[in-house]
Amino acid sequence: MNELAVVLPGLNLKNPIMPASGCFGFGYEYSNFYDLSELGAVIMKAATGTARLGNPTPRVAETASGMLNAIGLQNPGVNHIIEQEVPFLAEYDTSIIANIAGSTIEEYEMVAEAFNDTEHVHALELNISCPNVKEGGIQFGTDPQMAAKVTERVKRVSKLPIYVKLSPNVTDIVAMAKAVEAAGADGLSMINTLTGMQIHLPSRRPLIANKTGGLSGPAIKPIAIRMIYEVKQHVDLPIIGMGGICNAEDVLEFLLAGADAVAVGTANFSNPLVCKEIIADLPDVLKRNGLSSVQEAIGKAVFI
Amino acid sequence: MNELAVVLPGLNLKNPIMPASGCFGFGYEYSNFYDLSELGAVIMKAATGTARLGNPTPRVAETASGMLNAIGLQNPGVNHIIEQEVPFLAEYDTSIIANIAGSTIEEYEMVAEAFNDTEHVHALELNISCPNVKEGGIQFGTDPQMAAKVTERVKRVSKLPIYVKLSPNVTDIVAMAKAVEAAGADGLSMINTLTGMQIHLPSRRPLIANKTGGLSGPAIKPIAIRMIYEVKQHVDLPIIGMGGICNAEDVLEFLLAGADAVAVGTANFSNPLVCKEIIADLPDVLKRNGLSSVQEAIGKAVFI
Amino acid sequence: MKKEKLTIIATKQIAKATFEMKLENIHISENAVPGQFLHILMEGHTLGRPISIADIDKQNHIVTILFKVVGSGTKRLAEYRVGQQIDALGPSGNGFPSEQNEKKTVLLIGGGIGVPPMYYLGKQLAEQNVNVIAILGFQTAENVFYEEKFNQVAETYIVTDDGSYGEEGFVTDLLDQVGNFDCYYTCGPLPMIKAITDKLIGKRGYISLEERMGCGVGACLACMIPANNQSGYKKICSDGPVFSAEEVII
Amino acid sequence: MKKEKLTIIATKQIAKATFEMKLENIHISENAVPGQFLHILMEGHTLGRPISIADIDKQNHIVTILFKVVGSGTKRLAEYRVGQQIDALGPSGNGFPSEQNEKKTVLLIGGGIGVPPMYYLGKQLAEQNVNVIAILGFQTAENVFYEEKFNQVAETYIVTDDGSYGEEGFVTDLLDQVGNFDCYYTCGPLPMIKAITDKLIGKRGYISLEERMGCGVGACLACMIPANNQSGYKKICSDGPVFSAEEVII
Ligand SMILES: Cc1cc2nc3c(=O)[nH]c(=O)nc-3n(C[C@H](O)[C@H](O)[C@H](O)COP(=O)(O)OP(=O)(O)OC[C@H]3O[C@@H](n4cnc5c(N)ncnc54)[C@H](O)[C@@H]3O)c2cc1C
Ligand SMILES: Cc1cc2nc3c(=O)[nH]c(=O)nc-3n(C[C@H](O)[C@H](O)[C@H](O)COP(=O)(O)OP(=O)(O)OC[C@H]3O[C@@H](n4cnc5c(N)ncnc54)[C@H](O)[C@@H]3O)c2cc1C
Ligand SMILES: Cc1cc2nc3c(=O)[nH]c(=O)nc-3n(C[C@H](O)[C@H](O)[C@H](O)COP(=O)(O)O)c2cc1C
Ligand SMILES: Cc1cc2nc3c(=O)[nH]c(=O)nc-3n(C[C@H](O)[C@H](O)[C@H](O)COP(=O)(O)O)c2cc1C
Ligand code: FES
Ligand code: FES
Repeated sequence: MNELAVVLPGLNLKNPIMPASGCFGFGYEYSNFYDLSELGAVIMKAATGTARLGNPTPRVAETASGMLNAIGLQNPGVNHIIEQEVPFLAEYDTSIIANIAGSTIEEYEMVAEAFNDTEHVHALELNISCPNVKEGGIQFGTDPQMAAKVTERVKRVSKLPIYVKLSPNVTDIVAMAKAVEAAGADGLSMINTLTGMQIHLPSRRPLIANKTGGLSGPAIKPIAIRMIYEVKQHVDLPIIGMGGICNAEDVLEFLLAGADAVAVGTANFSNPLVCKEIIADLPDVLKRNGLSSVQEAIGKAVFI
Repeated sequence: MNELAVVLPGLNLKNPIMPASGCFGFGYEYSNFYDLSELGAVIMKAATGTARLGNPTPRVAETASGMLNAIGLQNPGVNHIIEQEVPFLAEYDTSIIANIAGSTIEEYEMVAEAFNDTEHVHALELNISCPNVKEGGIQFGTDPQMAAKVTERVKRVSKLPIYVKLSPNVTDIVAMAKAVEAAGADGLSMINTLTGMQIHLPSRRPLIANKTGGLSGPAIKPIAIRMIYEVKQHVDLPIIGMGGICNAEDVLEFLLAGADAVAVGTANFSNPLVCKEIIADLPDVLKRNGLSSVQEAIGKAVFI
Repeated sequence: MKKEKLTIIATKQIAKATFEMKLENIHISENAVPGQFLHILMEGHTLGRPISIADIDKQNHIVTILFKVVGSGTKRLAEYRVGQQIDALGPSGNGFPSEQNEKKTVLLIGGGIGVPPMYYLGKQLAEQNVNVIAILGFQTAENVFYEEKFNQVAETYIVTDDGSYGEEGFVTDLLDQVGNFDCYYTCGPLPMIKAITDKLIGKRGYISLEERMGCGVGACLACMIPANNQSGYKKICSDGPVFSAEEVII
Repeated sequence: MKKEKLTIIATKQIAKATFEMKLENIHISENAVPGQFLHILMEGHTLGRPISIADIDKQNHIVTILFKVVGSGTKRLAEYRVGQQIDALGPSGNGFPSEQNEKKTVLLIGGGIGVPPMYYLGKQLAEQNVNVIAILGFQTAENVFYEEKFNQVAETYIVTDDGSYGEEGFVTDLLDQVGNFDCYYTCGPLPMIKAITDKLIGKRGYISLEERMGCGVGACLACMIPANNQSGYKKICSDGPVFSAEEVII
């Protein structure tokens, strides 16, 4: 058996590595660097009901061991994605996860339904945690009842497994996870970015035009690990873990903390080949740490 | 006039720089590196009613651009601090702020009262945000009602101005700030550490013996800046800002975001002379950015 | 575009806080066209630093970049020494279109650290028998660089904000004085580019734009510029950095 | 203790993943005693790295350290080259007490990367006319270092876990075989130290302890060890790293 394989609802992954939503577009650009069939899965950029232009620029800023972004869910709309973007990715031997967002529950439902008939999309990642849009997004992600409601409603209309993407900007992450578990989520995806800000000294103003942005990268890894560890103790759902992963050791840390698979976001910007390199390194990192498979590593630090 | 001077409740600071609580002990060790009279103020290590031994070791771990700590409020108890530690600091021409903590509201009251008769302590920092103790600490810091209650009770017994130290581990930092403002706080101190974890791969266990620890250092600076900026818009209290400050540019970023003074924690570990160096660099950094004083910089990015 | 290792074979300061670095790399030297950039990836820096290709020596596989130290990344870059290697994505983006300009007159307008890509372009145009005029704007005398090199390929005018070197004023002040030209190419700060496109409206022109970048390859949507096309935007890193003056909204 | 800049004057690999680095610095070379350490501060690393002083050449102001690459900090340290400077706090902590040991026999027991401080101590004891015996434990043959240097100052026994060099087994296996001694000094992994103090209970002994450090100066309370004193603890960075075998609870 393949020591890297993981089976999750809707996802038969040859390895647990996937690029994170928003950090890989729809795969096209990175296909110039390596064969996307090497990836366990690809999580696409967020899809909304209709096209969105996103926020004004500057949209990104570098921070210590991380970055801020406020792209603002720019995307060409769900129909365009299904028609123009999914077919390209479908050519590769990898699973496809669609990240869906909206300003209203109805928009979430509409986007989720649109993916019902695209055989190439294997699961949905329900983005209730985007900090960069005025409406929708994060308000669903910081209130357990709202999170449960949108999960339940999307679950009702969708034929695909739903991974709810949790926001770390909350007092009680376990309460959020329990709420969406009760509402029928098939899995969790965590964490999205932490809301942050940088002041540009010369202009004395927030550097990001949207003022705040989402903090990602190695800086947030300890927070991601803590939240996954906590949630794993209380919730039975599989977890796609993310937040600052840069190498195969980081992947193992997430697996031990309770992630069943992982997504790599910001690190693609520091090295476009990072996912491929992590996949290549992972078997050896497992072995050096006395583990024979990814499956064996999952949750090892939690259940002892 | 001294361009670095700031006047805050109880504090007549010759400059806005002070070492953060827990990162400078009671000053003794760092007095070997420079004259503590150069500092605007010193915030002492947390004081509790009686001596505490803290958590088992390891208590610290390095993270990307930051660190985790779980000291666990180890301290010799408030009476010992007043008798043995304050007199040493009182020899220097600097303000002294006592950081107070407890497991119960009664303990907070008792510690606060104990400082009433020490003329050398100029203000209290009410630590309702320590993530590293089982009882007290963070539960007061994540619930606005609890925070208000402890603030009010301490305010009632203390003769000193109270700066309430807020935890960033909350969904709504503005709600916390408003609650303690309404309860009579004289100022805010923010932010304390974010709860995080690191897994030690060889042992497959959380590296910190306490499992979780508080994340500090440059990694968290964007979160601190965002929270201060948000709170400054809604609350009138002066703010002592902290979280990742390493140099005079960082100080200016905090001032522009709305801090009235700043504390430097983790950076003392990377460079024991950092506070002295920041104070020396600050006038030039202000000037290069077209500002004539600290006072002029405060909140400039917020109110435009 | 590939991820490449480039070996530093020379590095020196050529003006105030401004450095010239010569890098050896086969793939980039063989494929780069004027206006393209390197997206430089440095350890300890999450994001790449886009730096224009200022010159190429195809025969010796040498790529020249010129950069100004403005923050932590360029500061670090200035500390690298001969023999060390840097990682970069390149050649990145789309350069200036190579049109049939023979015997025509082309105006190059560069401002500050927008001057570097103009040099490689001017050199190539001169080789193609184009009549090249260059207006180069700098803050003060101590910021001026590459004047002699430009003199060899173009009729060159220097302006400084304070008149401490060349003419006093902005590059736009000279637009009327340099005579007729068929087409212009410009790179520099946005206000300069805007002033130029406003003044030269109707003229065929190409502008090179800057924006803070995330991925540098077109995937993250950090570097948008509103455009007159169907989607309403273009990506500076992959659709640009060079655009025709009419195609984007600045 | 001060914050000092030390200039690297030599650096080389001396065993598997183990490096010897010679550093020039007046303050530290003049003041350090055996058992003290440098708290090395490196850019890009929030916390200092405590590394024992393995030897001092007072005349030439040279401080020698020996370190094993185990993580990011020691990896970075191994990459430094001759001529570069490193920042460190030092000399840090309290070293082995200099007692009146003349004509007596002292046993040094070092395990792995706990061997380095034993060398400077052994050298100094030998100069004071003390009869020195050393038991040095390593994992395997390829980890062994400084055997010859120890031979010059002590009657030296090497043990390896797998017997690939010297005797097979642990340092504790040799305690009965080395003859009588008046006092012992040890540094190495905690289980080794614990086994030694258990076995040598009642003997006068000094142990050097390790713990993850924050400040390295005694201010942050990261590096506690329970102790038989009034406060119930000692700080390894400033009260230690050397303690008498009875004063702390391990
Ligand atoms: C297509 C293109 C070509 C460029 N060519 C050159 C050149 O040839 N020579 C040169 O000196 N500079 C050039 N620049 C500007 C250069 O990219 C920035 O000066 C540099 O990234 C600053 O990095 P830093 O770490 O020193 O500054 P910091 O301010 O510390 O950088 C922080 C972040 O902001 C980004 N950033 C800061 N300023 C700019 C800027 N002006 N444009 C884009 N991103 C920025 C950085 O890339 C980084 O991600 C070019 C920019 C673009 C977009
Ligand atoms: C008093 C003292 C003297 C020492 N003398 C030596 C010596 O002479 N030679 C030598 O090779 N090593 C010595 N060590 C151990 C050395 O400090 C660690 O191996 C080193 O800090 C590891 O750093 P790293 O970045 O490579 O590892 P990482 O694991 O990446 O370090 C992460 C963090 O953990 C800390 N850490 C990791 N391992 C240890 C450890 N064993 N002890 C204390 N902190 C640790 C680091 O300082 C850093 O803060 C000594 C430790 C102490 C406390
Ligand atoms: C530029 C950028 C764009 C992002 N866009 C999305 C998005 O559209 N939907 C989403 O759920 N998360 C988005 N994220 C969050 C990431 O998917 C991921 O959760 C987060 O960045 C943490 O992982 P990392 O530290 O590996 O980047 C984005 C992150 C970045 C940096
Ligand atoms: C080792 C350590 C100990 C700390 N102890 C305390 C404490 O006793 N009381 C408190 O209010 N904050 C404590 N803090 C939090 C700091 O005062 C500060 O709020 C936080 O570290 C963020 O600032 P920094 O990034 O500059 O370190 C401690 C932080 C560290 C790193
Ligand atoms: S920088 Fe990512 S799309 Fe241009
Ligand atoms: S490391 Fe801070 S007290 Fe020892």
